[in-house]
Amino acid sequence: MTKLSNAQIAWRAAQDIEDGAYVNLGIGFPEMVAQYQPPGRQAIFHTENGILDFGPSPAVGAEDWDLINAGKKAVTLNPGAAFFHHADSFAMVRGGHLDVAILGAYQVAQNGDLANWSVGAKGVPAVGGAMDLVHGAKRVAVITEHVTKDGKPKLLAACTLPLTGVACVTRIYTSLAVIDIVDGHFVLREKLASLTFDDLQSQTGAPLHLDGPVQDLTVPELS
Amino acid sequence: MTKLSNAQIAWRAAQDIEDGAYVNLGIGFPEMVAQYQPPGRQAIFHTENGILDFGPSPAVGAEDWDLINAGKKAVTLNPGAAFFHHADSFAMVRGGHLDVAILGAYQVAQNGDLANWSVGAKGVPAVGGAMDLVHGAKRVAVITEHVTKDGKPKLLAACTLPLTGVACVTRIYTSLAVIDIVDGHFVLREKLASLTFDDLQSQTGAPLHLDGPVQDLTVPELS
Amino acid sequence: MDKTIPTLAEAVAGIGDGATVMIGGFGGSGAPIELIHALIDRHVATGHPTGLTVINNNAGNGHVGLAALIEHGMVKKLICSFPRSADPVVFTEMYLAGKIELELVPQGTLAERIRAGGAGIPAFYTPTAYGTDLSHGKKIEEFDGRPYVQERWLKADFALIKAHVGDTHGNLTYRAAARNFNPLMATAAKQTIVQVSHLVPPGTIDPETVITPGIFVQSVVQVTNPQQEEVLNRAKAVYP
Amino acid sequence: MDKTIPTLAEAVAGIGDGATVMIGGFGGSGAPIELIHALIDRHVATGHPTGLTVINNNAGNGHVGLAALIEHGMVKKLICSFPRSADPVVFTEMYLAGKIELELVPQGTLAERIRAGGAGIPAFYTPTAYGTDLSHGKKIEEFDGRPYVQERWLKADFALIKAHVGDTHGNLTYRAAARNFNPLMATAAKQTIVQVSHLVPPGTIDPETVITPGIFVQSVVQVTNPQQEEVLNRAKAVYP
Repeated sequence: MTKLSNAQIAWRAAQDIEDGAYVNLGIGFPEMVAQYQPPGRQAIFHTENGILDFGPSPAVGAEDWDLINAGKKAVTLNPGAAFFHHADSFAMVRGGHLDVAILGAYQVAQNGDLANWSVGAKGVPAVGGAMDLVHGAKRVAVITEHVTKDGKPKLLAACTLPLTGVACVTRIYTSLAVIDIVDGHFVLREKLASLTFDDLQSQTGAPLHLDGPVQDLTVPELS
Repeated sequence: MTKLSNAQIAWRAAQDIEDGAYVNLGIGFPEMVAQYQPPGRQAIFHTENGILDFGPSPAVGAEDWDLINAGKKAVTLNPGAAFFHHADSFAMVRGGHLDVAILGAYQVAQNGDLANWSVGAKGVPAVGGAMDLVHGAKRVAVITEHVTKDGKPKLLAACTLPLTGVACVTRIYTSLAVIDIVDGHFVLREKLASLTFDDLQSQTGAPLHLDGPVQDLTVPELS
Repeated sequence: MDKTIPTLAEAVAGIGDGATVMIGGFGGSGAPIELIHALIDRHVATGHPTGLTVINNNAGNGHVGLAALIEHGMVKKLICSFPRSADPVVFTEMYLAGKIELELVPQGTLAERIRAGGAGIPAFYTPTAYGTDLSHGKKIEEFDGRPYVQERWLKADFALIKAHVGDTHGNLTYRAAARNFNPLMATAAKQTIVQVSHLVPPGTIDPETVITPGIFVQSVVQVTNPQQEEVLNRAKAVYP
Repeated sequence: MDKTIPTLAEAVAGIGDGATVMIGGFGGSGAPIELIHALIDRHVATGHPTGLTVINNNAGNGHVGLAALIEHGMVKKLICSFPRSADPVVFTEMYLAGKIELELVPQGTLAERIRAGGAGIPAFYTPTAYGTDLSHGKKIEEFDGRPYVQERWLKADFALIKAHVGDTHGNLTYRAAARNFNPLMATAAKQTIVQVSHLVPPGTIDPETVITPGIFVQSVVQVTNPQQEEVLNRAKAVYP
């Protein structure tokens, strides 16, 4: 295996979510994490537009367009769901009530700075709830390709794109590795067995530190 | 008539409340205002502990102690009532959504300063919602005896007791007169016909100004 | 007391040129499509209102609702968090052509600023956007050793709101995630105009389940079977 | 996930000496009498907890509930808006004897400070108390030409809450004006412990009518037919 698929990255991130955790998944790729909860564990998913404990998408044709998630996709409800307005929703976010927020990233710096809202180019800027989500969840994790499409590192000494938040990310799940951010450093926890440390370091824009043994990053085959 | 009874002061204040107005009445004496709404007009009463559109007290023995007003008296509900929590309740207060708040007073100054929460002596201080109510209602009115029990003016050049709010009162209904506060002055609007201007001025701790004719303060006999 | 207004046209008649207008909804859910379209109708007929400042989470989608309001050139400035959508062509073209101003606000800060406007809180501190481009020029203060950004309240002249059940006193309930910004905006405008899918007499809504108490509402107009932006856009509708 | 705790004693077992404890209720309405009494029982049996800082609107009435907690010498400091009642003898005597500290906060500011604690807002500005003794030493800032007082958030280690219906996930509804501070305090404590009059399975409470979503709740204990402080005091009850 040379790198994980998006589904496999999402699967790995899902393994760290405890039963009963309150979780916000960023729109797009991070939404996949919900599909890979380990058997016997059930997280409660929050969407910033005002639902706690929503479930999977309904069948095509059965959508209720008043019942959508932050990505404007139709969803369903689990027993025990609740509706609330936007101020209460972001009280949950900013007030430290979410256990985990999992977001995508353009860049992550070794001090935990995150850039995921603007490529800094011309065009229409849009931020949504990302800047709120990075401050408040007890654990802010990122799932991402390890490098950009043209092979440049996304894990950097310092972000070059506009920041979403300062020193907010604590764990990064990439297509090659699982890396924690501790005291301003990238600390390698898991990597693909097929990669050497030096291979991984060469694709990472800041030093990878070791703090205890590095585990093999193993994931199942997923369609 | 040498002076109005509390019921008559409350009656006079009630005549200025428009149909459909949202009104908060301070606990104690101001609560009497609700009894004297003119026929054909119905104000909607707010109580800061989380009810809009409550009605009179229930019969003795029929009280529901979860259904009380800010004075901890049992109340009833009118059709169209709503419950809400304390932060939403004071959003109504501070956010300028109430049309009228009617409060009692120890002292009112000619600039509209109000003192009604502390006599400044030893003992247990208690403020409740008074300091919030004086900032927010579109119109803050006071109902009060014109002078203290020992004959000292309650309407003053400046309050000597601890303030509840600064420059917040706009109209005072007393046992002798109706007085507006305009540009830092007491402006006399109505007085008992039996009193001369000089009689009234001698019982008032700051100059009474005139701005147009002074009406007779006339109220019905009330038990 | 009866806050009902018989027609949509009358409900929006008071909105003048240059007004600041909060419009509820998150994408299409909770968007008061019929009130927005009534405003466009007035503009088509009279040339007014124009020069509006609109506060919404988004910038419209397709060619109906908020997108159509923008397309008709009625909006001078938009305050929002996420001006992208499946079909954002209207806003995108006007923005890139410099024909509309944008104030981009993080979504939670936008919600809290509106709540603050309604609650009489002129400013508050939030960790959101600290150290980012969206806090440039804003006051920073430290509390307990952590830096926070000072944000100001947002208020409006009008709020256009969509509710599910409403009574003649203006008490409201919402439906599912169509609640979103609607109850907040209802508190923060001088005139809150609500379209309700079901109009009922006072006393019909359980006082325990009222989400917006009537004190926040000035006008109620009934729109049975309201349109959904998502459905209109899937049908490639264009308004008018 | 099941947040229910079988007994009141277990529900309050984690509250240690010196803890800050928010207690819901406005006077007797919404006061979690049974949770308070369980805390007193523990103190009678073990001498703990003691040195508590309690946040409540009032200071108790008679000799039950909060008044009994104070009477047992368990409270070092009280943060409240209105420490008077029909029968305030317990607090009054301890306060005048210098045996309990009082932080007096205007009621709306108290509610907003607790909401801010739950919402991640470290400070906000309010017109309330400007120019009065209750804003002494607080920062003043002008907005749009008007002065406002800066107030800080309030948080707690524990909140003791009374709700009407609760499910095993901690979703809650309240009853009438017994709602008051309870939903706010639920958001502002590290551990929110709720006594519910009716415990139901998830899915029983309509998602539209949930007032406190379960995310704010850590422990739920069922107390059917809870006592009302007003009724106890009319019977001149003394706890224990």
